[in-house]
Amino acid sequence: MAEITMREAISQALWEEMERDERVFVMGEEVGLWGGTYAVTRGFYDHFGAERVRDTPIAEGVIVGAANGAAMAGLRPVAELMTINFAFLAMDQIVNGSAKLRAMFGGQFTIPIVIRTVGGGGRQLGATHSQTPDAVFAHFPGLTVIAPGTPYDAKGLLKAAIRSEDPVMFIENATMYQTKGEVPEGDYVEPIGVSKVQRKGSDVTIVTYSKGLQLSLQAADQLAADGVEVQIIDLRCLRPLDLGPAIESLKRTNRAVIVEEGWRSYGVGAEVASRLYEQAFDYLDAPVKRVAQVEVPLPYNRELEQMALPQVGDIVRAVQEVL
Amino acid sequence: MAEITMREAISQALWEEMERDERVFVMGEEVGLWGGTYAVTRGFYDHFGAERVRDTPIAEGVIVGAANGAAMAGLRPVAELMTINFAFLAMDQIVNGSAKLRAMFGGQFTIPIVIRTVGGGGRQLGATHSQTPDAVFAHFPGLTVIAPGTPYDAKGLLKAAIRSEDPVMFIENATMYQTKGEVPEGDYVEPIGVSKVQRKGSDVTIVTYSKGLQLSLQAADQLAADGVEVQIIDLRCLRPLDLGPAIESLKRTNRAVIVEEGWRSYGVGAEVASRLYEQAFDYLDAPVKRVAQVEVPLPYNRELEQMALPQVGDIVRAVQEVL
Amino acid sequence: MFTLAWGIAMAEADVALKALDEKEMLRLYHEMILIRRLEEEAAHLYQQGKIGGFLHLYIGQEAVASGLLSVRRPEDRVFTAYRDHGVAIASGIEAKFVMAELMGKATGASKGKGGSMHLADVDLNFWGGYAIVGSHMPLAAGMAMADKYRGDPGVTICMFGDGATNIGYFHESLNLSMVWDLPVLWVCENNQYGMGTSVERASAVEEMRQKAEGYEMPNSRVNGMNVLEVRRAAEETLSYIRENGTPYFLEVVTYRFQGHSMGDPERYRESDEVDQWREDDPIGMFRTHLVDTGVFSAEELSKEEELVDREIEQAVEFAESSPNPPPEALFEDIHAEE
Amino acid sequence: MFTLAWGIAMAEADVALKALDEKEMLRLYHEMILIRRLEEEAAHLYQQGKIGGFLHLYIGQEAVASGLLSVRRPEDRVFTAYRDHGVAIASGIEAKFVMAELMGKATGASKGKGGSMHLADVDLNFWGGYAIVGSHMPLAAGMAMADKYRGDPGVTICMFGDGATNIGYFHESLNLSMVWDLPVLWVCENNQYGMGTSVERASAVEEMRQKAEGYEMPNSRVNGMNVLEVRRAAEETLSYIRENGTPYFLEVVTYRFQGHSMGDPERYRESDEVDQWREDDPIGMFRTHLVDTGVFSAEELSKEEELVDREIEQAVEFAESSPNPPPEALFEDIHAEE
Ligand SMILES: Cc1ncc(C[n+]2csc(CCOP(=O)(O)OP(=O)(O)O)c2C)c(N)n1
Ligand SMILES: Cc1ncc(C[n+]2csc(CCOP(=O)(O)OP(=O)(O)O)c2C)c(N)n1
Ligand SMILES: [Mg+2]
Ligand SMILES: [Mg+2]
Repeated sequence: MAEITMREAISQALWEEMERDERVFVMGEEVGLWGGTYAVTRGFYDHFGAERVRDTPIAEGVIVGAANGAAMAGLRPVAELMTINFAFLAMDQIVNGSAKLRAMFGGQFTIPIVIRTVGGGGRQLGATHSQTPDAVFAHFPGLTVIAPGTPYDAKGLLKAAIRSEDPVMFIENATMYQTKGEVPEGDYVEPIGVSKVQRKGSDVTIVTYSKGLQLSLQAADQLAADGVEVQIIDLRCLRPLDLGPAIESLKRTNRAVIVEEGWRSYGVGAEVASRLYEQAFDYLDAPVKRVAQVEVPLPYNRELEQMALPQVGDIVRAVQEVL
Repeated sequence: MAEITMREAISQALWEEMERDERVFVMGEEVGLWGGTYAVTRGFYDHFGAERVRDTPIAEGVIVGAANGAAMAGLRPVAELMTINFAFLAMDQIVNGSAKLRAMFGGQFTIPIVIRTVGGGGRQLGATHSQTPDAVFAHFPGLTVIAPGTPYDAKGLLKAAIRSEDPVMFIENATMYQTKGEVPEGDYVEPIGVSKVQRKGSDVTIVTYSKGLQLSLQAADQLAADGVEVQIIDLRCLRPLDLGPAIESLKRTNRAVIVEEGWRSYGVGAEVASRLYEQAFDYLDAPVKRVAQVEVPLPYNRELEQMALPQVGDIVRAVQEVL
Repeated sequence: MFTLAWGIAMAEADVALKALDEKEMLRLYHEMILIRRLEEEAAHLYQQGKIGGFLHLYIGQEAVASGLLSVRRPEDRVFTAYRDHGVAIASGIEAKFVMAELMGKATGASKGKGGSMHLADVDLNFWGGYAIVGSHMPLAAGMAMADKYRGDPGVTICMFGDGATNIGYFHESLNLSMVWDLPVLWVCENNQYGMGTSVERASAVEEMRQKAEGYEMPNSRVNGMNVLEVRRAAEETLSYIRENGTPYFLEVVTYRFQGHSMGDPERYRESDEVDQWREDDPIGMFRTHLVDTGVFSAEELSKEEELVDREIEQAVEFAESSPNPPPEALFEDIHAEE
Repeated sequence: MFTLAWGIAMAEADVALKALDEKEMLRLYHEMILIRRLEEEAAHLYQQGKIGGFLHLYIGQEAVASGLLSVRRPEDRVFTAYRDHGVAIASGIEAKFVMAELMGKATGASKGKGGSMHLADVDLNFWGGYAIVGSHMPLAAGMAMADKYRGDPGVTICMFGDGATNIGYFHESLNLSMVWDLPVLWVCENNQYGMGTSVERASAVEEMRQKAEGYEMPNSRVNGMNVLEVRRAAEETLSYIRENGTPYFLEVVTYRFQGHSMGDPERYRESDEVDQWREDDPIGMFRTHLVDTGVFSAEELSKEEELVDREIEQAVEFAESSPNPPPEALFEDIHAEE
């Protein structure tokens, strides 16, 4: 298998799906002529044309809204929100629209939309451009929320998202586009709502996803040097949330750390921890630790920003503390 | 003390603050001529005039946005969003604006805005008009989120919110406006970020807020008839979140149930449960139970809707199960 | 305050009238009466507690939906807001399915999940009523885009209120429809108020069609109390769109005779104003016109009204005797893939 | 593509020019050069990794901020978007505080918390640069409302791009400013592109001022490459607002010579186009004009440029030698009440 970047993996998935199915098209700010601000759709405009690679005005509400409408009419839009920070401008269309309209009209239609967007801090973009508010979207029934942590999963899950009849929010992380991993060349689909063991170990269970996975893998290497073996469970999908493999692992390790990039309170870790206690209370020898972002609007200054973001060292420490 | 309704308590707080401080004004859809769609501002327009009781166009983005601007300029706007379902249309102004701008500009100004809004299901308004997504707003650092459960707290906390130099989201529940309680006539202020024991008992700790409090109080009566005494902790404020009294109580009861009206996953209960485990792991004899909304977009049909909403009976059962 | 200036409208509309056959005239009359009676009955059932939630009556505005949709083709899609009973009926949903939905029954248009504000029948290309003001406008743009993308014919007809023209969605949707040349007929039902806020208290301009100027979108304004005028305007604007493949903005001036929804104290308007508008009752005017011009006799129309009465009775019967959705319905129809 | 039609502009502006004293001329020239050099230096420091995040250069647009803000009064508030260095300087922030902010230092305009996109100095009534497109427009409306509420004088000047005119905020804010009669000068800097999307690919109309027609808001369009013309337009429109207490929409036609931000591949435009616009370099044209009309000699202006060079050097020195914010700053300035 070839090692490719996250960017290439996502790009391949999109490209192959557009080749496979004429109903699939992308729309969003700068997806066309520019080639995507993260270069994910570079080359698409020339190949697929302006009808299928649609540059939009800066108007997030109508980007998601029109994509919802197109999806209701039977197309398969991949609507790109340049960053998740701008998703708040389309919040109504996402949570009141994509997530609810099928149910509200008694199932008369489907909404096979994919909302691709990008979160993540650490690039000194200031408070309004650096968020990882994934938990907020995962709160809404009706929505599927995917946030892959490896190129392999990104490709397989994006394909699954595009083929799903249901609305999917697909959240990437801006600092991971260069992350490399093995990815098969042709077509494959990963199942939605199934978490995955990304590293085996029997001392502590780390439950994480997206950027947290990459940080956790690094922490695991450091810990292994000290003889501590962690098992890493990658959620991959925040709704539906599959904690089966995590609980399996907990039964052996009896200790868990949750790692996420977003803010701690009301974050992903809160839900995961609650479910671990609910479903594996008797197996837990110590309280679950949450490694997450310090609860401040992220500052521009590099040192301060890094202080606020979860670091590999924080994970190592958390694992040592639960041991 | 007089027994008055939640509606009257909120109305009194607003009225008294407007009398006290000329900088305080209200703006929003139908707050003026109509008198507020929940009649909270009835009589205000005639008394305070159109400048201080400002009817707005239907445009939630600019309602919160203009209020943010007015607050930055030194006024004390109480911006009303007719329901929290429409807050998603102002989400960017709330989470990227109110919550962050002070920090982002290094503290050059304050944003003493109060965003008053109303959530809650159970009135057969369908999926987009019945939400209780309080947790979603509580996720954002920089924002204070208050959701009172009694008329007394509503009045005292709304006054505190209006006098606070910081942005506050003040969430009411549409089914509680007729709820009665004792409220002093004149001026008093309740502290923000301090939870409160609303009923004493030594068998099980219920942690709840807003509508959940009213349901829990009813459940407590039923349980008391069976000899089970619950201690009820009312959070009152979701950010900052004070679990001191809950943990105090847990140390005696060793059992906890969390009650909220919103959806379970990534809800308020997840954060509360996680913190209880983190801070009182050794005192917990059983996993914390969460009573919450079934995870579906709320249907119009009355029976189905009630099935999805947490009921007094669910709380009673949950308490019995943790015993 | 907006004042009426439609003195000559009905006479002018005679030209269009002549071209209509009697059957269509009767159908239009029947439909408007049906909408009216259905809502009167619904108000009644609401008071009895048999209908819950909000109930926004269309009474006074019937000529808009009926006139507008009388000339739509099956491939033309329809969207509207929560004040949707009339639009649902004029889109072809049978009264009984509307009534059953209002009562939250499994047989309702939206299986009892939507209620009054969320009627739809996708098979009839009626894509529903939407309760978040303005939120359906992007959907309409997207549907029109989908039709164009596939080379399908059909215009998307998107109705919304005067109040909705002040929200961001309006702006973003109108702009996109021009930039992408989308076949959308934007129809603003200007009934003078958004809840209790009159147009001049909420909008920079009093004529909603003026807003289309900001997008260089062709636009016009028509008397919404006259079903024939609305019909003619719909004919003209729809064929404009079919020819050009680009959007058009139609403002229809109308008035709601009842409160915004049930229980509105109506402190924001004088009863005189309501009375004045009631003189232009779209159904009364149409009836007078049909009788005066000898198209139908008063007796013939009264007979038609009796047919409607029976239809309503049957609709109520159907709804009352229909089952509630079963408990398992709570989890159905949320995801297409379980 | 938009083509220049300002042939006579500079000559026309002579009238205004005559009224200006030499000192103000030199100040304007100095300021524009300062903005230009500051940004050239910033681009340099960015490449060295001393500035992080995004860096949106204003090069080519200097005449807009300088012309516009040269006539504002201290009580006039200023808002702009993330392309804010020029506006910050023209609002009176010293170059060193801008530079320190770009480097994330504690001495920066926003204490190192905001960075390039979020400069502000509230004491100077410059309320900042905002990175969420259009999000500052409601803030501007609210500030103007506050001034009016208290009976304070002052106009709120709100600058935004052509791309921002397509977002809902634009619509909601302009409408509100008309309905509430707010003293706002809405200034659209039409630099032909929103990132890589040209005006005609994103907007229904090519002249941004046309959008004001939808609100019956008085509006005009001016050549943004000519600082004197911008200044005159600002004078006129600000006094219109001061007299009437109502908003005005000013479109300023300009061009950014650099990419959208650092690292823009600029695949969306031809270098010919850029070159053509560069011929109208606002600083070059102003220089030529000053020399040609004999107001200043080339030597005098060169001396001024040297002053600017030193100012920039000192600014960089100040920024480089300033401390980072201390670790505890992470928790400061979030809440006013701790
Ligand atoms: C986004 C949003 N804001 C507020 C409301 C509350 N609301 C419901 S109807 C309405 C008035 C709408 O007026 P208009 O568009 O003129 O329609 P009409 O009721 O006159 O048919 C308002 C404010 C809502 N449903 N959605
Ligand atoms: C709401 C939102 N959507 C998208 C972006 C990404 N973005 C940043 S600048 C920009 C272009 C803005 O263009 P314009 O308003 O013309 O300003 P200019 O850059 O030309 O000065 C875009 C799309 C953003 N910052 N905010
Ligand atoms: Mg209306
Ligand atoms: Mg631009």
